[in-house]
Amino acid sequence: MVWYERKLLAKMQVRVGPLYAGRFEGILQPIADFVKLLFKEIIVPRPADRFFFLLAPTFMMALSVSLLALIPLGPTYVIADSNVAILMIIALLSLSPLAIMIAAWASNNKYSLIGGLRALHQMTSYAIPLSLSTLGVVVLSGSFSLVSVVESQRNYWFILLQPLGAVVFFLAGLAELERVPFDVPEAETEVVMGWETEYSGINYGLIMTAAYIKFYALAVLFTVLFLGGWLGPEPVPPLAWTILKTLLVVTLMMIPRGAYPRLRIDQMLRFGWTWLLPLSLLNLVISLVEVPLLR
Amino acid sequence: MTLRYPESKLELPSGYRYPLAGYKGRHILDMQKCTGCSICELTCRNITGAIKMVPVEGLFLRNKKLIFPQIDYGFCVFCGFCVDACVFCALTMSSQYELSTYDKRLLIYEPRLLTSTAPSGSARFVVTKGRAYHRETLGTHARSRKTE
Amino acid sequence: MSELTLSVGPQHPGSGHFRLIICVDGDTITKATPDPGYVHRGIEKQAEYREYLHSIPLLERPVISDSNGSVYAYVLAVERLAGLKAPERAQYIRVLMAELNRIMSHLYWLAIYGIFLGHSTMFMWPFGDREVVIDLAQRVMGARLTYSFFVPGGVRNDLPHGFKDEALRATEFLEKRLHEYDAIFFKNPIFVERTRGVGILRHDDAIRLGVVGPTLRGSGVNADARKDEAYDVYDTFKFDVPAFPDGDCYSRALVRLEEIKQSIRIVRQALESIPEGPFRIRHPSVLKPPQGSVYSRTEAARGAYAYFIRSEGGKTPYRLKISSPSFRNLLAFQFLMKGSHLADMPTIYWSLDYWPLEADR
Amino acid sequence: MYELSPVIEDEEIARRVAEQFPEIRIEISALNRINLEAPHYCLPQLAAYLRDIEGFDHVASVTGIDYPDRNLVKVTYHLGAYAKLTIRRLVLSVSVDLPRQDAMTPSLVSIWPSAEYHERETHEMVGVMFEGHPNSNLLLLPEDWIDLPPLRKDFKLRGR
Repeated sequence: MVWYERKLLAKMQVRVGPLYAGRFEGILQPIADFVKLLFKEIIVPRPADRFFFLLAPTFMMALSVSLLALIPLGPTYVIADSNVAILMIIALLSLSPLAIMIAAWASNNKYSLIGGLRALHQMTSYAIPLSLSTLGVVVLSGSFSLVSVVESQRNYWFILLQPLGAVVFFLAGLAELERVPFDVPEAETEVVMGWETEYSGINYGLIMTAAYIKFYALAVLFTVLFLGGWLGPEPVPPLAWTILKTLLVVTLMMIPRGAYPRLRIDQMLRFGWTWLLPLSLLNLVISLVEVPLLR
Repeated sequence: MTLRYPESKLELPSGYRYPLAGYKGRHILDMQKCTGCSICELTCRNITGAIKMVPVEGLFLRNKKLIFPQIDYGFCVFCGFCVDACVFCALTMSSQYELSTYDKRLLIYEPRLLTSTAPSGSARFVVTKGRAYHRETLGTHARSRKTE
Repeated sequence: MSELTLSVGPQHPGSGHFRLIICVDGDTITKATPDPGYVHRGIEKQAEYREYLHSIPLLERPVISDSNGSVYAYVLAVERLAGLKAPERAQYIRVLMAELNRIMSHLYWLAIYGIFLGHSTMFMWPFGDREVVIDLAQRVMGARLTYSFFVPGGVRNDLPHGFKDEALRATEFLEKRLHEYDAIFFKNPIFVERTRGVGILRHDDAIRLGVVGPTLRGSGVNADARKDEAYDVYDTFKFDVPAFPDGDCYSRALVRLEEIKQSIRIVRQALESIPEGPFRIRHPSVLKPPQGSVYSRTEAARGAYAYFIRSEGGKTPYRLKISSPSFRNLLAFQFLMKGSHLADMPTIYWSLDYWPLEADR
Repeated sequence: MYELSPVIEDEEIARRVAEQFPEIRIEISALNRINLEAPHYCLPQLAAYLRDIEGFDHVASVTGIDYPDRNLVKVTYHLGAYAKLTIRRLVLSVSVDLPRQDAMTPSLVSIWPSAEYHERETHEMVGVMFEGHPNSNLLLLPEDWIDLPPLRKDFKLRGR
């Protein structure tokens, strides 16, 4: 997926992209990068709090991986089909600012601190629209379980019933993932690398992997919540449908990276509170209206 | 826009010689024309000091002192003022730009090496089936230096 | 939160060889102190030991992205000192090359501005298109960036065959691309949001601080040494000096975009009207100008580039002073940074097109 | 744009300055170039006059030249104008001769704020003290520079 993003970006920018690793157009580049990071020295800065500094990447990785466990890829491809899966996902997502704050504070670096504070601001203010927009789906399907959410989309995908909710979820998801144009916490020309500044070697690799897993998880979540998950015409297996739709979402999420510069933190927060929050509330109202209509 | 460097290379115009436009790459010395007047050395002295006149054994009718320029590409900035200064058109420039080596001593080009128009530089790329690897060819470079 | 003191640079992705000591209170910068000098090479001192001609490769080193612009004033100064006059064709070639260099430098600026705003496509596109101009310049001057092409008494070599067609094709291509830039970058809502109203340098302040170049014209003062001095054949060309009154980062960006268009205009006119003739006059290989001093200024890509040369009649200048645009714009840092957001720091920094090597010399 | 022809206007300015400050030597060296040589005590008055009456509103560069054999340091201010359109083309230079030891001249930062960094640079490079300069720390040189000011003639580059 990293390879896909880099290739897509290169296409947008009239470049070639990764080329040498692997047989086909550098498809093994992410693995090569990861192996390189594995062999690099782990540097712990002297003023840093060693325990928490090393804990943070692992913590982040655990959070992202446990997100994956809750999201169903097909009717049977689900690790933990919980009754309250959506609630748990929201809970896990709102834990990640904590991990970032640990990383930022433990690094004992001014840039890390500023980046961490920015990340904290951003995530807390965007987690609310994110959860509110999923609430609309919950109201429509009448269940917190993701499998039954998908099953209740037999007739209509929820993106048709809830275009607003989908847009809000998409934007808030971008912000939650710190992706362009919401990559303020790691704006390299302002705060070097934000809260990741002091990390090196495999710790950095873990953080990046965690970020990409989270990226993937949110894309699947979008598919499951709004695009009808694995539902699709028969000859194609359900799993393929999920992956196909996820790829589409992933592409959509990558395109802004090539097309937009980054926002400023105050502009971003203003956008979050004055647009996304009211819109998600409006979406909730719409879904409440829609429920009796559909019955 | 992007050139896949070792596989495809920039197409360059021919080298620079004084009144004609061209690429300012590695120098080429015509030992038959050079008279050992040292103007290139004098010119370069206040720019980078890359050129030094060194004695060469052999029979050169025009060069009674038997001294020829030797260029250290570790210093050269490829401004080409030595080419402008050369009254006898003995120094010209070629369009070679791949001069990198693994040893900075190899950046010093003796007069005889400067006469050759063949590509130089010891760091080489070997292209196999669309992929390129760089290979150290220090040995062959040194050998070619000895034979020439 | 109490005040934090941050050293932005010299090892910071958004600074270059330059340090900016800023105090931040929350997200607001309360004080910014520029600390240049990391790449000070004593060029003025070194030039005192070199003959006039041999200083040229040295003097274009400060600004390699605009190397013709930086030696242009020097060449004119030496010509005036030594009483040389370049033939007309040489003057046309110089203007042509200086304008190509200006386009190159502005495209470079635009690309890096993309990076500073976190827009990676904006970084790649102008860099790719700059290659077209570089190839053109390389055909004539034989190098990609450091040309050493202008010499007192003319230029080093004539234009190659077929240059005119190539140059016209390149300008057409660039013009097409500039339209795309306008649509994709300059009308991009987030780009506008990030730059408009940020780092406002009003008309009076710009004059008071003595800033130069696009920074000055972005504040509504349409001063341009090409018009004021009318050196070489600049007075024969029709071109406008763009000026935008707002004084924010957006208008500074627009000035540069407009300047590229005007440069293309000049290039076209020069290609049409270039006369035949010699391109360099003969002069003694070691120049020995008489005693005297001369101050010459030209408009380089970053603004008025001026040389003050004092000659005592020797082979080398007695004193050579470079007044570079970046050094003069340095004063605007303190002024613009104060009270702005930390996130606006890179936006303002690069909107001044500060080039540390040029300021330190 | 021009009310008078440039040459006449240059002479006009030169005449006005001469009337106001009889002790100043004036020379029109070339087109658009006026050179003034003033004693350092009348520099602030001259600067204020040039700014307020003639309209030279910024300093383009400050140069210090060291003459060891004549035992003096010459400081030259190059002035330009942005606001007044007719004299934009002009570069007016004001030179002051100072003794080599103990070179001291009043700072003009209060009159032209744009002179601040130029004066600082001249201070560290040529060793001229500017009286009343707000901040005369080293700007371009390293903080621990203890040698001679590098642009003095008795500072020799190594190997030259």
